[in-house]
Amino acid sequence: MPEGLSVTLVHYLAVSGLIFGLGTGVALSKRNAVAVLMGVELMLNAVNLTLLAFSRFSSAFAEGEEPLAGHVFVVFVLTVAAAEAAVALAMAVLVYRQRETVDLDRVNLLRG
Amino acid sequence: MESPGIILAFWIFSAITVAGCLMVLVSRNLLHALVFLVLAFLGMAGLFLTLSADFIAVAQILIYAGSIAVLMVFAIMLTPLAARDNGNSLYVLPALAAGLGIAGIIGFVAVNSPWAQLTGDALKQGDPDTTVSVIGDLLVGRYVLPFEVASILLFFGLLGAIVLVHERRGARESS
Amino acid sequence: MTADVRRPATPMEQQIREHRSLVQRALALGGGWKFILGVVGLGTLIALAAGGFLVVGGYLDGRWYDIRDLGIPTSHLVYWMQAQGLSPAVPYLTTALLGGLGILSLVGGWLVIGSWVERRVIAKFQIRQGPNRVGLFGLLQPVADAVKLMQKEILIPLGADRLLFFLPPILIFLPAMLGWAPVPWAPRMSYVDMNVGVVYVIAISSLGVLAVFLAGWSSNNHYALLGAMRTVAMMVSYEIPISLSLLSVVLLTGSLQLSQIVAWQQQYHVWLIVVLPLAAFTFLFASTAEINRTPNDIGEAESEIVAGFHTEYSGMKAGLFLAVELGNAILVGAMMSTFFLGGYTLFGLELWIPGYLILATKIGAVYFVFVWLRATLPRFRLDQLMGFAWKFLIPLAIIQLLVIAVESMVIAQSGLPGIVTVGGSIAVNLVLTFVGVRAWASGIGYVSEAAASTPLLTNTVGGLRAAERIRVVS
Amino acid sequence: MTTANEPYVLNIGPQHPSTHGVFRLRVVMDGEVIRDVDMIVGYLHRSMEKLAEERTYTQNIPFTDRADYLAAMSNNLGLCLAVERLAGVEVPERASYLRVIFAELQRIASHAMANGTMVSDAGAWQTPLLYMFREREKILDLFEMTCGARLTTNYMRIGGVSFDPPPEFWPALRELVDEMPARIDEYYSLVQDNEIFLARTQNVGVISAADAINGSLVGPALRGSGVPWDLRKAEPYCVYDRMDFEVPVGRRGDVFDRFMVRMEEVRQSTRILQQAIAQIPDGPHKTEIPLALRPAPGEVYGRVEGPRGELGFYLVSDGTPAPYRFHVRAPSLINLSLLKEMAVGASLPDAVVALGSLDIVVGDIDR
Repeated sequence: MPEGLSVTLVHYLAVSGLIFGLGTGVALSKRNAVAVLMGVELMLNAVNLTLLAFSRFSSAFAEGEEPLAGHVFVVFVLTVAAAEAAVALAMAVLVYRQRETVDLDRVNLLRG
Repeated sequence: MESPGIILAFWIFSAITVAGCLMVLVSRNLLHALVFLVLAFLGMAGLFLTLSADFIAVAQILIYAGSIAVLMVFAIMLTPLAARDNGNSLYVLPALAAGLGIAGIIGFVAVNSPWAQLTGDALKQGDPDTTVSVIGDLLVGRYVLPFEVASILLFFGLLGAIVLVHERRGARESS
Repeated sequence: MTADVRRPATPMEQQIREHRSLVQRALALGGGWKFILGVVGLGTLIALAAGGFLVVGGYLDGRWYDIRDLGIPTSHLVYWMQAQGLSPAVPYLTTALLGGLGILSLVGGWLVIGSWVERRVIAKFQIRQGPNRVGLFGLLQPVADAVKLMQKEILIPLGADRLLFFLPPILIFLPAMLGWAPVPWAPRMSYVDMNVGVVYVIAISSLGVLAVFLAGWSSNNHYALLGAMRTVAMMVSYEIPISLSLLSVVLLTGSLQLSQIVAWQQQYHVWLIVVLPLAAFTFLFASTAEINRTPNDIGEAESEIVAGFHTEYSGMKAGLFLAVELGNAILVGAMMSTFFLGGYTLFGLELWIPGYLILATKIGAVYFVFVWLRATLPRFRLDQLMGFAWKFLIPLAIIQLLVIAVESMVIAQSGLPGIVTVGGSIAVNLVLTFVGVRAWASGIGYVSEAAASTPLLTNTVGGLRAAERIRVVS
Repeated sequence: MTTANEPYVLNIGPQHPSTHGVFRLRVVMDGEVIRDVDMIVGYLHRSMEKLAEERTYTQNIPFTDRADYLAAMSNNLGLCLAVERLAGVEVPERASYLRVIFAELQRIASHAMANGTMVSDAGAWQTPLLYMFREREKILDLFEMTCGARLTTNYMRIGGVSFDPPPEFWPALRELVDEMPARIDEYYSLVQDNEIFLARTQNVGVISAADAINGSLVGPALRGSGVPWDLRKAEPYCVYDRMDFEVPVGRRGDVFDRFMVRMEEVRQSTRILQQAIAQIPDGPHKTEIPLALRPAPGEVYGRVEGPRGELGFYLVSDGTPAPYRFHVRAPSLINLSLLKEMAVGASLPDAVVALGSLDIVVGDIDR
């Protein structure tokens, strides 16, 4: 394999950035609350990828100090994502019960 | 990260993940979007595997593809009269612009920063056999406090979901 | 009117009367045939014994001939390829393909005879014959069924979501095939002996939920959607007891690696079903819910919702769903054997018998239990099933998890001999299982249904007043 | 504020494994709970009652075979008794005994079918059904021996029965009656300690005694609710007044009680059979009647206790060989009317089991 083809940290960061951007796009542009949540999950996933990539490519990984701290952070992100998804979807269902819609453009209780 | 298998896997999984995300953005049906989201999650798990993160990859499948996707299925099913389309809101152009901008910024920073990263043999040397035991030691050792806080968070997440969705028995009959 | 006078027998009765089993037919043969058969049989036995002696004794240098280790030819192939100076990817891919082929042929072969086994065994339970016309003993019946299914038209219902209708028969095969990856068939013989095997098993099994849901939702059929929602609710609920019971296994053995779990059982000469009876039962019962088999087959309860989530599938697509059911059953059999029944070990016999044969036998035994349950038990109701998972299995599994945590520390760190610590754990867990289950059951207000009411017998007849009189008297 | 769910209509039938024939239920569901049930009958309607007005009384007997095709003997008997009362035909004693024997055999066969399919509805994959079919098979063999047909027997005649059973019939019958108590114990053991079956059937589909009477339930469904009403005791026909047997009644009126009442009735039928075999006299099996029987003008309502309950035949004669009006009071149709009471508010599996416990026969409903 030629040297130029090898996968480096930059590759992972670029992919992660792309996914984060797409996730942002989904989260901001969708009407349905569930779709917005999908975007948020994609963003969290992109962050996870970044953390793991840094963990893998950092010099600490090889030297044995602070090994896999990035992994631990990812575990916490997964936990938070799970809790967040549960609560957010519960809220979507609750909004649906109140308004019979999950269209976020029409959920405008505060507008009066 | 020079072995051809890893390189091939990286590009394939990246393609799957990014294509999945794109389809989430453009597909017109919420259920289709969900399927593509799961595809993106699985591709992401593959990317994690290329980073030697076996436990995280499996946890990704378990939590995202197995649980959160099913949770979304339930949310979609519990809102039967809501639109099933994956329509865009009024702010679609600004949103896309923001997304592209963020991606561009991250990409720019990623490419232009002089990262202190391992390459070549040092990278291969650092490839761990398993990450499970190390993660376990860290979670109940150095990071035990965040670990406990996370468990409390999960508990309250559970509690909050129940309290939010709980329907009082009398409420249904009265209306 | 003598007892011997009967009407002429019906053709069916004649067939039954004239039917002779293989043994009876062999006994009815002439003396010459018996002699020849006996000599052939004895010769075969002697040849087998001699071959076994040669193989086990290692006189044939234990390479190609040693049936105990199918991996030897493969490793020779790999060495040869490395010696040729090929790129490391080539042997890697070759072994991957070979292993995949092995798993595929195993599952595929089982799909061919599995339904025959199930139908024959259930037929024996139900005092009938089962399929016995196509081929020897009806062994080709599944092939005939498959050919029939392939010839059928594949219907797509009006209003179905075509993409999502197309996907599930394929998607549902993924967990059934991928789940085989970490199963150890012998020492150092598994497709991927991954470090996170148990988590992998749980994660892969959770993927099936989505396929089931998509099948039900995209069919645009009310039965299908009802079946899908039932199945999804059930699978999501029963994943928790499965995870908890596997977690207690992991705690006790101290490893997420399937081969290590088997090695632990080999080391202490005890099957985990003895050490963890409650976890084993939980796993078995929850697995039946996970793979939609009786008594938990409410997702495709045919007397209620026809075929559940795959009502609208026809032809080979429906056949795929049915096939996956068989495949899942033996996958669960493999998991059950590996986790709780000692895997490829059999108290030292694994040195003499190939490990994969032992594992296959255990898988067959667990599969027989599934068939037995199907022939015996009625089906639960959805609320009963959910209540059983949430009110009974999950709390008990959590309690057991706490107990196991203590026990595993004692086993690992007390320094006492294994027979004391593991024996003590067995005793504690048995007491916990029997006492704990009863105490918990009475604690949540469960009353056994066994006090079934028998009808009252009366000689008087009447209306409402007579009914009240009878009730007062009883 | 609640979730306004779209009405979820489930169309059970006309082709469905648990409707026991071509019969349709329109069920409005809320999740797993049933909110409303519509019973739609008529898919098997063959206009029997109208056709019967063009045929002689004897020609009408085959129609009754096909009305309740699981209890052909009892249906034959009902029509014959009604016509005999209308025309004043005397029946020889041996014929009466034969009628009792065949009616009770038919009851055992029908109850075996009913209980077996009910357990199948509860989800046991046909094992109890096939066990019970073993006995039913023997009974159908006896029918075949006697009259050549197994299901649509067309055996009873006005004034007696069509054939005297052949000599080999009696040992076969005795053998069956002798082994029957052991078989019944076996069936009890299949279900009695089965926790799942009990959980599925006890306290499910409860009908109180008052509701049962108000809904004019009949047969095991009525007795399962605790009302001791059996026409064989209340209005003995044939030779039932000479038989010693008891009427089983349930305690709670749930599905399980109806199941057990049927089981117990099989036991009582076996007792009746034993006594009938012992008592049966020799003699003619039939009174000769004219080919075209012309009863005097008048009307009659004859009823028998069939396996599904009171089976009535209302006949009006205008003096011609054909009945002026021929009406069947079918037990299945009346029993079915209470399904709504049991199903609304219950879950779908419960409704299916409750429907199974009513033991409907669609031929009987639609005629």
